[in-house]
Amino acid sequence: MSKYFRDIYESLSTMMTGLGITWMHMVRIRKNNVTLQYPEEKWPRPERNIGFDHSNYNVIRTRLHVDIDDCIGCLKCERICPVQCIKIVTEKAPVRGDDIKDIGHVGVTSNGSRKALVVTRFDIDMTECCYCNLCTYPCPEECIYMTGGPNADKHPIDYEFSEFDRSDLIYRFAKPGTKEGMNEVLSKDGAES
Amino acid sequence: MSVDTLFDFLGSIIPAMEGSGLLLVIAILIPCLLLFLVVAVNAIVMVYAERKVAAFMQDRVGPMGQGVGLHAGKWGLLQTVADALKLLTKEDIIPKNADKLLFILAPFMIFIGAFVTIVAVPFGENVIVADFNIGIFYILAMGSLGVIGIILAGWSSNNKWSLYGGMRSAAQIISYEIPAGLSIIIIIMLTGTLSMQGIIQYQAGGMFNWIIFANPFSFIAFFIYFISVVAETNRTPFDIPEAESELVGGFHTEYSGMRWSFFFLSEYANMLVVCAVAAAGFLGGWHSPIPGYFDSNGWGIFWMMSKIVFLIFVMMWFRWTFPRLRVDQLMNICWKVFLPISLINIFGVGIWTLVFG
Amino acid sequence: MSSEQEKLIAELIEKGLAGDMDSINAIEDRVLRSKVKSGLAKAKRAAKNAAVAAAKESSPEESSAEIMPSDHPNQKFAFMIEEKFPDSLADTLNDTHIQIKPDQWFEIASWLKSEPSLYFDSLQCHTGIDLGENMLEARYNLHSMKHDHKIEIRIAVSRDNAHIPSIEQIWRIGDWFERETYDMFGIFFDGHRDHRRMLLPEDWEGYPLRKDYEVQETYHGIIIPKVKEGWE
Amino acid sequence: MGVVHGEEMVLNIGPQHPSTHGVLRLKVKTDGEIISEITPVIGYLHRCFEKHCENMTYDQVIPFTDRCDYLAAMANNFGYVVAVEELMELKVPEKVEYIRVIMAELQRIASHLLALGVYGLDIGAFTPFLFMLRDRERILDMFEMTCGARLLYNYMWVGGVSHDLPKGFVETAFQFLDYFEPQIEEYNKLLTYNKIFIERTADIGVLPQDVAISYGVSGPNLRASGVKWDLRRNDTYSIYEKFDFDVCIGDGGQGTLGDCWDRYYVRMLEVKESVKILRQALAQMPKDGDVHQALPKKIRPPKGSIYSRTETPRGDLGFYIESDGSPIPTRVKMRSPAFTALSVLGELAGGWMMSDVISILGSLDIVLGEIDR
Repeated sequence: MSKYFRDIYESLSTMMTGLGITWMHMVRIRKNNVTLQYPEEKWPRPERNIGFDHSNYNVIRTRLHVDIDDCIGCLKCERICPVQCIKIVTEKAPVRGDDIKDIGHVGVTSNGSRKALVVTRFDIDMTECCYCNLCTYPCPEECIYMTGGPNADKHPIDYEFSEFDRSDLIYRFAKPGTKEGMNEVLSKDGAES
Repeated sequence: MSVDTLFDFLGSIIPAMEGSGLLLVIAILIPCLLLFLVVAVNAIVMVYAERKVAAFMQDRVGPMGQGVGLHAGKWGLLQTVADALKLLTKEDIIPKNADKLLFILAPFMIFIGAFVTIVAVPFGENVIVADFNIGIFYILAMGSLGVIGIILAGWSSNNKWSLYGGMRSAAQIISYEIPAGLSIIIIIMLTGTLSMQGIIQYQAGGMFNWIIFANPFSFIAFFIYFISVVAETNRTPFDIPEAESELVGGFHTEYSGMRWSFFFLSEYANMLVVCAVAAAGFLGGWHSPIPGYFDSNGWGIFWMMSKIVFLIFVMMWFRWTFPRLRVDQLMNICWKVFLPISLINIFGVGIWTLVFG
Repeated sequence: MSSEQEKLIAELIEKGLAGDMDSINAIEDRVLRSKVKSGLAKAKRAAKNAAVAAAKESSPEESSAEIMPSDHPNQKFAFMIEEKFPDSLADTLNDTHIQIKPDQWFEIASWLKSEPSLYFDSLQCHTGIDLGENMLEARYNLHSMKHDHKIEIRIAVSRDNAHIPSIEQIWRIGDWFERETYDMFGIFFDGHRDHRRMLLPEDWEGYPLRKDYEVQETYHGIIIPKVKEGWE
Repeated sequence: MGVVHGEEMVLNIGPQHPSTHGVLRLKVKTDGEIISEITPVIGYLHRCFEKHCENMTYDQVIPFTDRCDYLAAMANNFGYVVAVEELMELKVPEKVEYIRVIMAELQRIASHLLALGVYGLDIGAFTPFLFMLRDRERILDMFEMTCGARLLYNYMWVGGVSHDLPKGFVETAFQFLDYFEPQIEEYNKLLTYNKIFIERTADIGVLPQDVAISYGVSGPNLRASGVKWDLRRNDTYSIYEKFDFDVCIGDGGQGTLGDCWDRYYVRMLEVKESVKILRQALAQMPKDGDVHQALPKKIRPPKGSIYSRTETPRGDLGFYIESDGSPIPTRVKMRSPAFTALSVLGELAGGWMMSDVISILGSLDIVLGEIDR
């Protein structure tokens, strides 16, 4: 019989404490509200700096971006990608290191190495990318990186890149028309020599 | 301001139809439309209030609309309008081998159960649609109509989960009507009349004449009534028929669009009725807590509505604090805890009125 | 490459093996130095493998009739199994595992669990492996909660009659582990009460984790895509 | 038409159900409300993890281990990386060991918070779920500070970690721990000792010790049945012997030993222990030291096989790695703790009611990504 009354007493007392807690939270809503009004307040919150000033590492996981002028076509990122979502096709440049005007090919990268290959196709399929950031480490020219964070000056943070059609998520970084341009250049050289 | 006064008043305006049957129908229809408005507005306000109360209790701010979009109004006020529009435009699907007629009929059965009882609820001194002399008895009887609709919904959706939900809710609502009924008997013992206005008049004169403070037994009776009424409207901690995590929505799993919104309209109407009865029965209806202060005719509605709103807030408060009971525990509480206590209450009130007069 | 350069590299590697690296670092010609270094690394690795092989040969000689097991649990318990169930071991004693023939496996397993001094009450992990050349293997990692020692038992079967007695009555988790190994490798576990595929649908052809597994073209009419279209 | 059983009803708590913690289908034979038999059907989330591992190098496998137990990705990385380093006999610098323990313990708190919150949701209490997720978000912020990602990190590499700790990390961590400890008291008051919660979980789904061991159950589920088995103590890996914390086991506080309430409460105690470990680890961590120092150029483990176990929030996560000396593993078998926890459900849930099955399933805290691999 005593268990019967103890049960009633216990349930009433625990109900009261529970109600008390939720009441306290309701009253103190202005202090500990956590929601972020999305379209106006965006992540990362400006006033809460959470360590993004980390200069030497690329510590952010958003959309991949490639500075195609610095890419020397070494295929390291393509090989290390666990889900094989990077596809690069390169052609041998007629003369190592000098520009090819009509297809806008830059011969020398920003930190001085002369390019031996012309990258005619550099596609990243962002639907398959698993954001593991493995591709940014082996790149000798550091031309592939995730936008925002440490390189926010070059490229602002961008994690809202939704599209209406899935094939639009295949980013083609090679300059348009390099493939046809290269064929002409090669055929012209072939004709000359 | 009941129906017959309206009938004479209309007769005086349009002498041609004086005393004709048609006029009587109109005289009844106008208050019913008015009541439907009250129910609809109440549902709209309560949907918004439920979202805001839930949000504030969970450290978030609920629907807000700032800046350019203003999609949900300044403080999310248009959220309910957005919900209503969504439900209106949503396609309401009738499952292929569901029992078509019963499937369509079920939500209206529940709504009738809830809507019909509002007729006898007194909102003010003479603001009542039909002042029956058996008011509270009528409300109890009509209140149990809703369970038929729920079983209908559960059965006709031809889905095992809804069947579970329907059966559970049938057991729950019927068994919780008994403690609710017994607690109301205490009111009748004290006031001696069944009519709602009569009960409220008995509690005139300040807070300490209310039935809740009449004697300790009726104080307990109020809490028993309130908790069993929470069970009757399927609210937490007794929301087993539509337990999201087990039955994926219970009896209204297969409903969608406007038909589904009818379920919620009737749930909120039900809440309004039971809170009104609790307020009228135990908390002194449209009397103000301080005698003779703000007690004139207009203020009656304010006091009645504020008591109802407070009780509805407590129901929402329960919802965001307590976990859910299991079906057999629920029955256990009803038959082994509420029933004995309410019987003792009746006995106690009897002795108390005998001894203290 | 001229012969005296080879001689130079060979004696530099000897010096490297002997340990003085500075003479190698002193060479200014980059190509030569890298050759010497790689040669050195290869030599070191060869030396290490030789040492391991030597250790391996040494144990078989002394595993003649009278075997003295070292204190490693794998060897100690293999010795005890050999004593209790003669001719059940399929391989010599070594530290990494106990190789067992499949036929007496159920008795050995129940003995391993019931024997108070061993009391292997927890089957930690069950792995199926395709050893190539038509051999499949099931590996059991057993562990005793009471004595806190663990062993690894391996049973190799050929692909055409891959049958191993099931131990799901002894360790109940064996039930799901064995079903998964059957699902992935096609090893049949005799005496298993609920011998179905674990992860793949019932009517999936082939055993995926085998090295020579070819994915079927369609499943119930659904074409299984090999390469994503629009990507080539 | 088949034979119609009068009372017997087969019900599918189907792959798409609010409380199956992922794509799990339970074929349930019920007689009215009472469950007579349960057969779990899994495989809906099978992504051929082990087949993928056989055509990728060792460091490419790490993003895949994240996705097995996606609620405790750090713990999976840790397990895999410890296994490969043991195979290669690779020694990792002191600072990396500390960073790994800190990350693993933070991940344990985050994973337990979600497990407890979702368990409250299965029982019907909505608010504690949101409180716990609010605190979990702060841990995810810390993960984002260090490695940029919030759920799937690819942070622990073979031989080190991908990024050193950012400048404000240790202060933020201490700030979080001071904020977090009183919150645990609030959860206990709100949910753990709530009478309805106790009514719904005590004496339900009791798992005796021998059945648990025979089914290979591990982690909080096993400790709730009273078996003192914690890999951080019994089979110490990394530097766990440097910290003093006690292995909390169930004591039948609100009912018999090994019931749902014990499994819930052991996780709550473990969160407190993890906070204790974190305080010590953050204090003792060496300030300097390069985390990339021991990263091997070419990961090429010697020929042989290894079975190594680590303690994840769900139990013993075992990696059986067989290598033939090439940079691509020949076999990686992942022994998942949730796989064994689910196998015991059939034995555990017989004879209970429908809502208890959901409660028992919630208390086992399974993640389908890890079960189906």
